[in-house]
Amino acid sequence: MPSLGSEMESGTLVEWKIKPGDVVRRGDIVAAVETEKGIIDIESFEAGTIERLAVEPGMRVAVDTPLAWFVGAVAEAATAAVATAPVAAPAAPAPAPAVPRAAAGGGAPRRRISPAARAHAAQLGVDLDAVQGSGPAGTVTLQDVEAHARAGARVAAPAAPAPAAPSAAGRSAAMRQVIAAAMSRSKREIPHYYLQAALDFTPARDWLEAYNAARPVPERLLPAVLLIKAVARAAAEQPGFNGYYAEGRFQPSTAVHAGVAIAVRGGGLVAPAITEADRLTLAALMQALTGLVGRVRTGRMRSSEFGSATITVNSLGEEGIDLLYPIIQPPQVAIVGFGSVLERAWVVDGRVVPRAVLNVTLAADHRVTDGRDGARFLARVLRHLAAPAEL
Amino acid sequence: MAAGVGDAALRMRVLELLTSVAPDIDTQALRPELEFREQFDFDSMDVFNFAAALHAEFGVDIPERDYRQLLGLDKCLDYLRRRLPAASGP
Amino acid sequence: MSAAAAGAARLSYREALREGIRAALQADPRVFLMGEDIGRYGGCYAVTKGLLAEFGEQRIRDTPLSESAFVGAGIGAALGGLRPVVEIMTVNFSLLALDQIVNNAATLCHMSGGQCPVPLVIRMATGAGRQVAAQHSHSLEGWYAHIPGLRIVAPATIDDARWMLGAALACPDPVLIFEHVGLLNTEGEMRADGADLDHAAIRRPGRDLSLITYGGSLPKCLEAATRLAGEGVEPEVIDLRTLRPLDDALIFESVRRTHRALIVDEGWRSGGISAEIGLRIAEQAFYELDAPIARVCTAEVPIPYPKHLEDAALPGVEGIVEAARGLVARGG
Amino acid sequence: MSAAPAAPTTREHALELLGAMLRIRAFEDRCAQLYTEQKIRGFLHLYNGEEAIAVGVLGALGPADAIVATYREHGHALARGVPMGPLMAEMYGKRTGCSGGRGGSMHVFDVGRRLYGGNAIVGGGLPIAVGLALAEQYAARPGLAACFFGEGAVAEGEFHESLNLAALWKLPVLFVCENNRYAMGTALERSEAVTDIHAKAAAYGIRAAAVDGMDVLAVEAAARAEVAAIRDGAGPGFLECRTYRLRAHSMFDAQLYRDKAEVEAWRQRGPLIRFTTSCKATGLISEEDFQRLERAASEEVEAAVRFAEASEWEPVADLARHVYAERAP
Repeated sequence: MPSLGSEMESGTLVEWKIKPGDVVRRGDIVAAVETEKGIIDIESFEAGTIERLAVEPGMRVAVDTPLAWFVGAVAEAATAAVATAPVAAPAAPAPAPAVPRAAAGGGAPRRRISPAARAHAAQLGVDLDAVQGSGPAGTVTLQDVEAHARAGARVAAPAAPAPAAPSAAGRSAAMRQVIAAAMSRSKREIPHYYLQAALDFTPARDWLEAYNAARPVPERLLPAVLLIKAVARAAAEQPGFNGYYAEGRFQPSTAVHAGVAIAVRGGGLVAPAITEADRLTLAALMQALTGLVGRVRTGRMRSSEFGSATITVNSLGEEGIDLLYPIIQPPQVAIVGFGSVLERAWVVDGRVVPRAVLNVTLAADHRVTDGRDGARFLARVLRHLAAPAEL
Repeated sequence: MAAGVGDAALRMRVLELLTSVAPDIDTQALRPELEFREQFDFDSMDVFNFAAALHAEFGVDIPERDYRQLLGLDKCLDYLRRRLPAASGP
Repeated sequence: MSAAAAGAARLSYREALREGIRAALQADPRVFLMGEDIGRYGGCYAVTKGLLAEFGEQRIRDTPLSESAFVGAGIGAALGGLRPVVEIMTVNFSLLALDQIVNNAATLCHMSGGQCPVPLVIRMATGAGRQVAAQHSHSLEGWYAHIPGLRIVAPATIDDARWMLGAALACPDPVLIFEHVGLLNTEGEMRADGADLDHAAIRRPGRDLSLITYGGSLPKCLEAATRLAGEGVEPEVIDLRTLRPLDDALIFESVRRTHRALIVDEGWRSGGISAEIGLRIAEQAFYELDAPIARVCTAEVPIPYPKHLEDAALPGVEGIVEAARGLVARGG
Repeated sequence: MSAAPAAPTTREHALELLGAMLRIRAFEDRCAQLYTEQKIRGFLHLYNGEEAIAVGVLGALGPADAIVATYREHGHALARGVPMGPLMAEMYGKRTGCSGGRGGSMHVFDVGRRLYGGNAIVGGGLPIAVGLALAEQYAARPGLAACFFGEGAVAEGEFHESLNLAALWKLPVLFVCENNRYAMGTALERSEAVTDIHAKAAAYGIRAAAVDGMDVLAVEAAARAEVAAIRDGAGPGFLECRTYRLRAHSMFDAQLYRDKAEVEAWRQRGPLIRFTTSCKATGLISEEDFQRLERAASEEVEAAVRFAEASEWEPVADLARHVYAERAP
């Protein structure tokens, strides 16, 4: 079966013009074959006597298939067939990609940082010099910047000689932008009113010490847990302090998700939420808090934790602050601030005695509640803290 | 690390635990005689985690009132040496 | 430029072209011109005025309106050992000779295993801006720059108009010279005493962005650069001079310094030379970029006849300035 | 080739003409077989039946004359003296091919012998021939340019532009139209309002003659006459050689456009049968002469096939070579 075109792979024998025993000369038409282009006469390039026909009319055979045999050509034909087997087409010349070798730029080679990485670093306030490039040839990629940002204050590697201060500033710059935006919106939109009350924290502290003394280190509680639970219970009990102010009206939330202000190492503050804080046991609340702080520190915050707080608690207990006037986190409508537990003079039964005194401040949205409501809410918080066992 | 740890090994192990709690500290620049809080952020949650890590590592129980003795490297090592069985040498 | 050059000859782009042709004719007897109305009429754009009287019918040959035939004849004459300079009146009519240019001029050397280099020069007017409407206003340099085997050059200055022809005639390969109609009447001093066909040129050093252009768009880019300098933005204006081969080295070196690229091309953007230059920058200078690669090209429309529409369609100084501002803008 | 008069020829000349035509026929038939064995790929247009034109016209040209042909140019190449080995190697695409393996069957180049290619664009070669003739005239050289094309080309604008330019500038061009009656699958009467091809030259004031393309002596005589006129500065000449191609347009062609009886009729009037019969009749040559020449041609073809088979492919690394010239022409 002759190949008549590079795209021809097979042909169908239509008719023989010869029969066994015929003498064939070079150039004689011996058969007709059907191809896509129509019927084409097949000439013989050899001379000789036909011994036998190998293919019947109507049969479709691949190119190079022997159609007939000459007398005495059997053996030779076999080898000839092999000889005429199509030579493997030479590999199409693969054009060598002529990647133009541009001259190397002069001066110290600039660090390879992808545009996306640059843009993201600017947005997050990440100092690119501190970011380790994981891409080819140390290229800094988007992922590198994100990982660096999530690692919060984490300097790339403890061994890194980079002085702590400047990278810290770099790290919190973007967070500063986020906080600045929220706080200024809060101040602009939310008419805050503030109430403050002092509390004898001694019974709660004593209860906590006894509780912790009876348990191994991992099962012990931090004071913050009591504060969060007290606020959560109060928020559940009294309406007007738990929910969002949006589209011009207050939208109360049945569930209490307590936002906990956590300082990010090296600067910055986030207030992710502990969901249904009013329903958790103290031990569960402690576990939730530990997990939250851990995730903030390693930058693996879950997005759900960020936006869902319905009220926020901010404790500056360790900073030696008497009391604070916190700013509400929009779109929430209240925030409770706790100062430090300090030894103060306290009057008991007409006598002045030393007591562990804790100052509690409420900041609330005057569009939603008034001072009286605030006072009642604050009183609930103090009542809960005075009875830690029931928390 | 089993009890009866050499002094240098104890120091290195404590520093590793400290770094796991507060990864951004520079252990080379750490001044052992000073409190941690004067050198980097180290809040009550960090103390809680540090105490829990020491408890898990050395199997020693640390009452809350002793937490104050964990707040600096030298203080912490002295506290641990007193609470651990006598070391068998450096 | 040094004071010494102050006294350099001052002439128009058209006169510079004519000087180049006259010098070529005088320097080599094998050089002759062929084209429509280049002789008795003096050239559609008067570039060849006076040459017939000076060099005679044998070397200044008016041709019938047979672009395919006389471009093919140019190829044949080049194969026959001559150095023809064929003038196709405008790039718009070169479409009638595309087969000869692409299938013969660009291909014969490679296809013949190196036996048939084609030392032919073809000059064409190009570009829009004179209200001659769609069929007479094409900028197709980018098409021809697509074809391996051709060399494409675009003289934009008086020096290049004067000296590029000589360099083209010395080249063993077919060279297409595109002379933008908008440049013919520009004037300036001739300072150079030669030209190469392989390198781009920095016409205005700068630092904030690389303004990459060629041919008729160069004056617009220089004017835009002056305005931008007034706003504290210092563009580096690059005159490509050659569109095939492109001077990659100079382009990337510039972008590595400025980190921003703005390409101004009178061709249409789709599949145009601006697209090729932009992708090469993305391939080779990706990590140097601080802003997306930008382009200012002709609107994707057939060039309209009325002036206000033509101006709106073509790249303009205002559009270039606007695009440059967009590139260097902070934040937002 | 001396410009001998067209009188009945000598034995020696007869053997020369017959040998030349047999070499072409043997080469073309072997190409057909090699194509069916996939040794030759792409398009293959064979010259069977038209051998008399190449042999007749090329015989009338001098070494300094330039030639531009079409994709059916094996006969012209052989008649011009391109050695069979490099020509066959070019069919294979080997680097030893006359075009370095780059062109294949349709693009045979041999600048040493002033053969400026097969050209695969119908009519594409005419302007180039005009240019080559312009160079001869411009440099006051005695050479001329011979341009071969099929009757299909007369429908292309380039045909009319080229004839006009040649006539206008009185250029030394010999236009040779090989009118084989079919432009691929379109018979002449179905594509041209006026089918008398040589009459078209009169529109440009060019001397023209029609000649029986099957009669090698007639073609040779006509060609010699035109070449002499052109050398005398009489301007371009036009020969319409009426012929017939005995094989398909190309290999993959069912020839639906013509019937077999017509092909057979022309086969009997083919150039080889025609010339051999008349030479034997006049006793100029013998059957033994014919057999000897045929055997010699066949052996030369087999040697060429072996040369091509043994040749190497061009290394891929050389792909970009010659896109631009490596030496000044």
